[in-house]
Formats: sequence, structure tokens, C-alpha cells
Amino acid sequence: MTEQEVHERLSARFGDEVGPLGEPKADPFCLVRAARIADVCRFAKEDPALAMDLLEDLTAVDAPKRNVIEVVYHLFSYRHRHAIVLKVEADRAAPRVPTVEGVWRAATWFEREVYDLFGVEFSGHGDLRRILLPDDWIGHPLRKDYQEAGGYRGIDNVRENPLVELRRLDERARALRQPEATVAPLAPAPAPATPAPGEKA
Amino acid sequence: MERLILRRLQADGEEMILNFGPQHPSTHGVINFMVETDGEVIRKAIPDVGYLHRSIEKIGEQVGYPGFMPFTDRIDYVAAMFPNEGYAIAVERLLQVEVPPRAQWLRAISCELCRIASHLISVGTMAMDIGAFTPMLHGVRERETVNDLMEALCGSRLTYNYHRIGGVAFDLPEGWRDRTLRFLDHFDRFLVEFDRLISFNEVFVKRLAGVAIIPAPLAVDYGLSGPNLRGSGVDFDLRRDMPYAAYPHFRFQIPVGKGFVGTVGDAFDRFYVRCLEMAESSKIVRQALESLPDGEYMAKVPRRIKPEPGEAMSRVESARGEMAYYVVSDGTEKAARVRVRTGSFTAMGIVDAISPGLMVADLVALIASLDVVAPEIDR
Amino acid sequence: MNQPAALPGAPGAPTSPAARRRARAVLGLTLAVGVGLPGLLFGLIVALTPLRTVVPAGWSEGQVFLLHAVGLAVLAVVLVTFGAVVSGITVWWEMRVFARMSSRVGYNRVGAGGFLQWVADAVKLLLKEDLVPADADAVLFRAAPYFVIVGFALTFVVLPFGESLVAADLNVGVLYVLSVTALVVVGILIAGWSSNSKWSLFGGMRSAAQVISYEIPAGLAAMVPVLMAGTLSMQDMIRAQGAWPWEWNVFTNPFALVAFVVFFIAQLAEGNRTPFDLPEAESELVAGYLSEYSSFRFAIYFLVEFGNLWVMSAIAVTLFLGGWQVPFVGPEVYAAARGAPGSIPGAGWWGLQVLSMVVFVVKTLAVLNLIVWIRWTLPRIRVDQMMSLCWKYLVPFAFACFVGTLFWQLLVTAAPWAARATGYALTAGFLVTAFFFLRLTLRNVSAAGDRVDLTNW
Amino acid sequence: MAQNVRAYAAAVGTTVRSIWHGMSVTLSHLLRRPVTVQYPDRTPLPVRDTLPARYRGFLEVDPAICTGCQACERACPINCIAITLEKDPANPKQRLVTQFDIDEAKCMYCGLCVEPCPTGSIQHTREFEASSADLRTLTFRWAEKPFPVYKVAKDATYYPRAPLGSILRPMLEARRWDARGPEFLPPEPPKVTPDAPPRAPGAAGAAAPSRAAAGKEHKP
Repeated sequence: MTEQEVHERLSARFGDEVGPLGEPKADPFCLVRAARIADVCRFAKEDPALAMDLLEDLTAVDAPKRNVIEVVYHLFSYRHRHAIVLKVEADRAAPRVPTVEGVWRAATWFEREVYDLFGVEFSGHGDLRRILLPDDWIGHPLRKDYQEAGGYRGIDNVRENPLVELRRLDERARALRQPEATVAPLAPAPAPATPAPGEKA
Repeated sequence: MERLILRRLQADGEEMILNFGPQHPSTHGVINFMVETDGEVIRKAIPDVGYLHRSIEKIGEQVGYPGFMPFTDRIDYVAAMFPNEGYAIAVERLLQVEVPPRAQWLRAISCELCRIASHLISVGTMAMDIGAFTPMLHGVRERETVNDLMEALCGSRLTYNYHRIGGVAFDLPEGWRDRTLRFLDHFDRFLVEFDRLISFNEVFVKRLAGVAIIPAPLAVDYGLSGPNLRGSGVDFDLRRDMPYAAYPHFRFQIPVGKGFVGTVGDAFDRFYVRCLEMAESSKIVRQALESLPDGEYMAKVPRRIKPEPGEAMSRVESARGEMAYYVVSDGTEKAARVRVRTGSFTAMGIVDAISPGLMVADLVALIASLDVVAPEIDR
Repeated sequence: MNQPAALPGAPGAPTSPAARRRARAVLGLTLAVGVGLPGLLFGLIVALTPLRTVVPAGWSEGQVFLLHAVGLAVLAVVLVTFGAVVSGITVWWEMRVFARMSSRVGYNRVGAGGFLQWVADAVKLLLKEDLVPADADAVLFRAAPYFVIVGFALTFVVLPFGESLVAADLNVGVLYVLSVTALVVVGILIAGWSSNSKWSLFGGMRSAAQVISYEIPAGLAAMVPVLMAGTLSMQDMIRAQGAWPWEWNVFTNPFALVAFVVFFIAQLAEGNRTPFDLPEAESELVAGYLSEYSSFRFAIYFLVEFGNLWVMSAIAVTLFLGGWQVPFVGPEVYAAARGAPGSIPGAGWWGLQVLSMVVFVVKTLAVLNLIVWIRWTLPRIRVDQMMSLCWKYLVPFAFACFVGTLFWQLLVTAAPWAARATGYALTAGFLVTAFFFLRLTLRNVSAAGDRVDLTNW
Repeated sequence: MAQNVRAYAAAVGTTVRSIWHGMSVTLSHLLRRPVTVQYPDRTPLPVRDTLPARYRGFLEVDPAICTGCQACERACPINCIAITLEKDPANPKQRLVTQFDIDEAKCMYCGLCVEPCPTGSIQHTREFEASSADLRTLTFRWAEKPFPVYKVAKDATYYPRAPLGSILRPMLEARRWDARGPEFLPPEPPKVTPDAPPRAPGAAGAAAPSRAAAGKEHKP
């Protein structure tokens, strides 16, 4: 089946809840109403004509301009060798999407990852913990507005940039060569500027 | 979770929590397993990943399209050609660039050599985890030759950065073809010797046959792919079934687990499918070198890569299963989202389900047979 | 600031001339082999020779007592040192062999062919900090290595290095060996428990289960030569065998051949050697009972592990492979060279002792090589398979051999030619097997498109 | 029962046979030549000279043919190249490269900077032995003395590049492995903008200016 046929079959079953198949150049996708995604997925897996037995990928895309987080489902059928891309939009402020863990077990880890990196809550998920980042990490790094704290538990992750520092040294040397310029006396070089532990958020 | 397990532990007092990793000789990188054991028998092994998370997907949003290529090397540094290829194909689909045939062939050659190199590590470390050291070093010895070939081809032994959006970075160097054919001649003999050294060694077979069986439906449900999936008896290979690059032009078999010495889907099947795949890769490289078309090895690609808004997915049969890149473009020079779906990630998810009832030594066999590589899980 | 010596091969560093390197290597080897080994062997010979045989007539009681006391002290020092040196050299040899098996060079930097690497390793270990984990049972943790080394060193007491070269020819020799080697398990178990580490505990438990199980087939198999010789004394058991292969226990009795295999496997298991290295399975238990040890205590475990190779091989040689028996040198030759009792024996006698010792050492090294070779070929078995191998295969086989030998001895008493014929037949069979094996090996070389090349050994 | 006995015997048989084959393979390797390359001091040639031409080692810039186009700087995904161009005070028509620094400690040797170079001035050499006790010494300064940019002649097919490695090699040889790099200036105090209250240095989001300038400077 082509994507169009797969989409037709889904629309025939779910009507308006499955949006139209987009026409982007490379891979078309269709938008599904968030509340019905688990049902749509279950149908896609269990309907013998579709038989989407593989959840190939489950991920998310942050779209701050539209104030949504899109959760993307790539489904594939080993039996029929066809695929479809489903998308669900969730509110950025409190993203919440039903889990598809009950449909494919592979979703357990995929959803944990999306929860970890985007902060999307999958309601009904049995084990929604952070997977890649430490449990006490603050923020969800793959969101576009994520600001890095600059370290973790007092472990600094910033290295002095010799390219910038050397340029500063050059500029200073040049200033020293020009007699009219006044140069502030150099303080002895202090220890590398690492903030004290605990100051990091 | 820890507290949960501890509470259960206090309840009956018979079980022990073993922190298997993050620094453990057989976790193949930095992975932790919280193993609940009753003596030698595992009640549950809960994988804890993320120790090697380097936010490569975030980096993909911050460097331009061509600049991300070297980072893909670091996704799976045991087989860095596949991430290269997957990313290149995804962006090419976004750009709608046609890759010249010679580049397609070069991609297939480099990837299949890389598959050999990666599987050598996999089967070698598997033998090592089972306790035989020599096969591992034999594997590494052969891999060194592949590394030398790669070094001559693209200048690096590990992080190749060979593929480019629209083709490959270099043509074959002089004499490379003959060197490769010589290696393949030697390698086919090596595979026979390797089988006699370890594959069918009775001690080895007894350690793996019927151990950690993953039935086909479970493997599909958990999204296993690549040799792990084929080890469970599912006859599916992206190179044959969803052809990309030059693969439709080659003839090769897809080895599938048949329960060679035990049950379909056991650790030995996953191991031996890799051994057989190496022989197939060797065949593919030979065919590709023989039928290598002339012409450009790089398509005409604009200097500033700026795909129109849209999204594309590329699926590549990597050494560790399906590697898929999902690239979303917003029309700028930087991707809006680069998502990497890796075989190791899904393979790791199944440990939870397979581990109960195994012995501690079998857990080692299970991890080795899944051939997970920590950076590929964590990215 | 001192300029540190440039790293070899670093840009600008002079590459060391080959001549200097060779000279250094030759010096290292000369020192080690030329001075160390003969010195040790000589010490061993002097110390092991029962003092009674060399005490001149006419010495007073007190003088003899003093001589014995001094002799025993020297003996103890020499034996333990010998154990340590042998274990070190075994490490070197094993690593060289393993390296070749995996297409590498192996030790080659310290001394000629890296011969002194084990000295460097030992010194390094001695210089390391002796750590005791905070939550470990400190007393037991510190004590465990002593159990291990005592169990190891005590076996040397009855190891017959030559015709008269044995510290004490106990009349319960075999039982003595079986019992003192069990001390090693106690040490390992203590180490596993006291480390307060789960890995160590696993290792200790596995070790206990393994060694205690395999004592049974080992003991049963060892009873076969005991039955054949009718004695428990190690020396007498060797004397009951001949010098030629067809006179060895292993070939004169088909049951003994099987018993030898069973005994050998059981010894591998007791010595924690692959495929039975479960207690310290690196890829499973990190280092098992050794996980928490460092420094000298760690070195002791390693000394024992590799020294045990020697002990295992020596016992197998004694029981099954004819010990120190030299062809054409029967007991009457020794007696003739010995001269009158009460006099210090002449040079001929000493020469014979050295000869018998060389024979013993060569045989032991051959068996030792077999163990090394097996280790780097086979994977490790699982703990339940280890148990099933012991109880389902080795124990029945050992018992069958034991019973079979009873009947065999009846047969041999009735028809002595049977033993001789079996000896010829089995020796021939062994040679044919070895021939086919070597042919297969050479074919392996050519099948891989390679050729035999020993130039870089 | 007979079945069991046969299985029992077969188990012993296959075990012996497979061990027989395995051990003959390992023994056969005792007879073959090892493959080890005894880097660094026991190789017939310095390893550097045995590497293939495409080897991606340390970067080398030939200032004589550098056009100052900054294509390499733009191509670098991790910003480890810094180039500054200035007008020559003596000759306003001539532009000078006053800074051409490559942070080889950060470089990931991907080769992306080499590809866009119009003259082949920046190239990977086969040098790789330059371990150092101080990361700062691994920043190579190719414009220690400002150099004028190279003017590419029309329809030029050849650029007079110094032999590959001939510039870098003396630099590496002159270096001592334990040499210390230059002392950097103390960090500038964070600029306090009048409308925003000063925040604690290092707090989340309050990137110090030097850090902002440093761009993506995160250790993996």
C-alpha cells in the first residue's frame, strides 16, 4: 500500500480525527488528534490490511512558533512493507499525549526518551522516568528554549577558549606597543574562573 | 526505583542487588544494569543508560547540514560509515539530490567493509565475554586491516567522515581495489578458521544455545532490528527489502536465524547470523568493486545547503540494526530537528523483558549477543 | 626544570641503536637465566636431598640436629622462592604463548624477549598501596592471602623433583596433596566473604562450589595410580613406573588413560583455570574474589594461581607420566653411584640427580604448556554446566576407571604381558594421534594462506 | 535409555572434536608470524611515514598561499579555527591575516576545513605525535607574524604550496612535550547592563561575556 492508501484506510475508520496527509516533498505525514492516537495506532497495528507491527520511531519536534510539540510516530509493516508517519500536537506548556506503550512495547523506551528530552507526559505510561539524563536534571534539552545551566552538580563543563584568549592577549600586546594607549596594570593571573559548586542551577 | 527494589529486598531478604556496570568489562561501553539476583539466577535486570549521552541530536540543530557529518561518526564509532550514510541520505532526500552511481557504489563498498569491521568486533567480544580471549584478538587483527583500508580511503581509522551530502568525499585511492580484494581473499579463509576456532566449539555452543531466546513477535514488538531481528527468524533486511544506495545491483543472501544449534532466536543465532553476514558483505564488496561505474563521486550540491521546509526519514541497515535519520528542515541552514533512531537503543529496551530467569553469565551473553554499543544508545 | 628524557620515538628522540638494545637484552637474559636459575636449581638440589644421605658417619647427635635445622630453613626459603620464580616465569611464558596464539608479540621490552617482565610486574605490585576496603572485614581480608599461599607452598613438600630430591617423602603423599590444596579454597572463600563486595562474594561462592565438587573426581582418579602402585607415597609411585612412555601409568592401563583425562580436567577446575575460571571470570565477575585486592596481597594470589600450574602439572606427571624416571637409569644405577651409606655421594650421583630433575621439569613443562594452551583456546563454562560436567561426566568416569583398574590389576597380576602390550598399543595410538594433530595444524597454516615462520619468536 | 546413552556419547564426542579443531587452530598460530607493529621505536620506518596520503593528522597552513577567505573557519563545525583580517597600515590595499589560530586540542580532524580551501593552503598532515602536558600549547598560531593574503592569479591551476609537513614539522620538533602554554589574561568582569540587575556569575542563563564569545564550548 502507498501512504495515500494507508491514510485512506485510517480516515475511513477515524474520520476527521486523522487529518489530511500533508504534501511535503520528502515524507508526507498526517496529523492525528492527540486523544485518539493510541486508538489509531492500535487500529493500524491490528487491522490486517495495515498490520503496522513495527513502531519504527517515536520522537518529537519542538515548534515554539506554533507553541506546540509535535510527537511523531513512524509506523512500518513488516508484512506489507508499507509505512505511515503520524503526528500529534501537544501544547508546549503542558504537553500530554496518551501512551502507545500498550500497542508496541518498543514505545516504552521511545516515550521515556521523549519525556526526558522534551518533557512530554505520556499518560498511562508505566515507567515514565528520565532515560538519558540524570534523574535530577532540570529542563528538557531538546526544547528550543532550553538554556544550559553550564555544569552539573558543580562540575564545570566550560573550557577556556584559547582562540578568544589568544586574541585578547594579542590585543593587549598591541596596546602595550602603542605608547599613547594607557593599559591597566595586569593583575596576577587568578585561578580559572570556575564558579563555586552549588552556584550552578 | 532503587527504593522500590530495596523495599522488596527487605521483604524477603533473599535477593541481592548487583550493580552491573557502569564500568564493567562486558557492558561494551558505559551502561549500568541493576541486576536483582537470587544467587546466580537473575530475577530482573534493569538497564540504566545515558552515561554516554552527548546530545548529538541537539548539536544537529546547532551546526549546519554539512557540519553535522563528523558528529554522526560519533553516534556509532564502531561502525561510523552507517551514521554517515544515513544522514547523507536523509539530507539528500530533503534536497532532492540525485547521487551519482559511482558514489552509490563507493558508499556500498565502504559500508560493507565497515559492517565487516563492526561484526568482527561484535563476534570477537562475544567470544571474549564467554571467556575465550583469542578469537577476539583474531577479530581485532582482521579489523585492523579494514581500518588500514579505511585509513587509505578517507584518512581516518575510526571516525571516517567519508560520506558527504550528495556523494562521498574521496574517490578510491590508487591500488586500493587490489588491496581490498587481497584482504577479502584472506578474510574468507579467516571466517572458516574462526568457525573452527570458536563458533562451533562445544563449550561455546553450550553457553549460547537456547540462552536468552527472543521469539520473533517479541523482537518485532520491541522494535529490534538488524542481526538481532534476523536472529529471531524474521527475514527482513533494509538492503534487500527497502533498497537504497547501490544494493539493488548486488546479489547477496540475508542470513536468518534458524536455530543453528538450539532454538530460533537464541544468543547463538544472533551470533552466527553476524558471522554469516560478514561473508555476505565480503561478497557485496567484491561485486561492487567489479561493477564499479565510472563518473563523478559527488553530485552538484549548492555550497550553502538550505533545504526547503519539510521532513525526511532515511533508513539504513547499519551493523547494529536499523539506523534511521529523521531530519526536519525549517528552510534555514540549520536543521530544525535531527533525530537518530538506532538499533542499539531498541535492543537495550528488551533486556528488561528477556533477563528474568537468566544466570549472571547468561546476562553477559545476552548483552554481547545484542551487540549494543553504548554511544549508539545514548547518542 | 629538568628536561625529562624524551619518549622513545617522540619527535626528535634518537632511536635507540639496535646494538645497544641487543646488548641490554642479552645482559638481562644472562643475569636471569645464567645466575638466577642455576642458582635456584642448585639450591633446590642441595636442599631437597634428604640430609640423612649426606650426613657423614661419626657426627654427634647435636651436630646432626643443627644440620637438619639449618637444612630445613634453607629448604623452606628455597622452595618458596622456587615457587615464586616458577610462577613468575610461568606468567612470562604463558603471556608469550598467548601472544603468539593471537598473532601478537607479547612481552618483549624488559629483558630479552621480555623475560624479566614478571619481575617488573612484581615490583610494581609491591610498590602499590595496600588497600583494605572500608567496609571489609579487615582481619579476614588481610589473612586470606596467607591461607592461599600456605596451601600452595605446602604442596612443594612432597613434590618429587628427582630420585632423591624430595623434601619429605610422606607415605601419605597423595592424600597430603589433596588435603593441603584444599587450604587454597579456604583462602579464596575468606577473601570472597571478607571483601564485602558482591563480586567477590560471587567469586568465593563459585570457587567453593567448584573446588569442593571437583575434589571428588580428582580424588577418585588419583586412586587409579595408587591402586596400580599399591602405595600412597609419591616417590614409590614413580618408582613403580618406568622411564619409557609405554611404562607410564597413563599408557599401561586404558583405565588410567581415562583417569588421567579426568584428573587433568579436575585439576584445571581446582586451579581455577579456563574453562573453569568462573571464580574470577573477568567478563562476568570483574575479577571475582580478587576484585578488592591490591598490592602485595594481590600479587600473592597471582603467584599462587600461576605457581599452581606448576604444582598441577607436577602432580599429574608424578601420578601418570612416570615422574623423574630417566631411561636406562634404574634403581641399581643410582645405588651404584651413591656409594657406601654414610659417605657423601660422589659427583656421578649428583649428576644423576640433576638428570632426573631435568626429566621431571621437562615433563612438567609439557603438561603446563597444555594447560596454557587450553586456557587460550576454550571459552568459559557456566556455573551450572560446571556442576553437571563434574557430577554427570567426571565422577562416573572416574568411578568407572577406579573399578576398572581393580579388575585390570587382577588381569595384570595374572598376565603381566597385558600391561606391556597395552603400553605399546596406547603409546603408538598417542603418536598417531599426535601425528594427525600436527598435520591438521600445518594444514591450518596453509589453509589460511599463511606459512610457517618462526623467525620472530 | 539407548537414546540417552547415544546423546551422552555424542556430547562427549562433539566436545572432543570441537576442542581438537580449536586447539589445532591456536597451535597453528604459534607457528605463524605475529602482526604486531611495535610502535613507536621498533618500526622499520617512522609510523608517520607509513601512513596513507589522505591521513588526517595535524592541520598545517601554508601562509604563503593563504587567501584569507575564511572558508575553513566557516566550514569548521566546532569553531576551532579563528582568523582575523586587517588592513595593512603601510599599504591600505593589502589585507593582512593577523590571526590564524587553530585549536588542535579541540579539532576533531574531520577534514571539512580542507575541502573548501581554494588554494590548498590548509591541509591535514601525517603528523600525529604531539602529545602535550598543556592543552594551550596545542593552539597553533599560523599568523604569529601577520602575513599578507595571497592573490590568486586568474585561471591559476597550480599553487606554490610548501611541501606538506615542512612547516609543521619544525614547529613540532621545537616544542617540548612539557612546555607550558601562554598565560591567559584574567577574565573580564561581567558587563553590567543598567536595565538588568547583575546576576550571580555562572548562574543558569547568565553567560559571562567571554563564554558568550567562546560560542559552543562544551566539553563532551
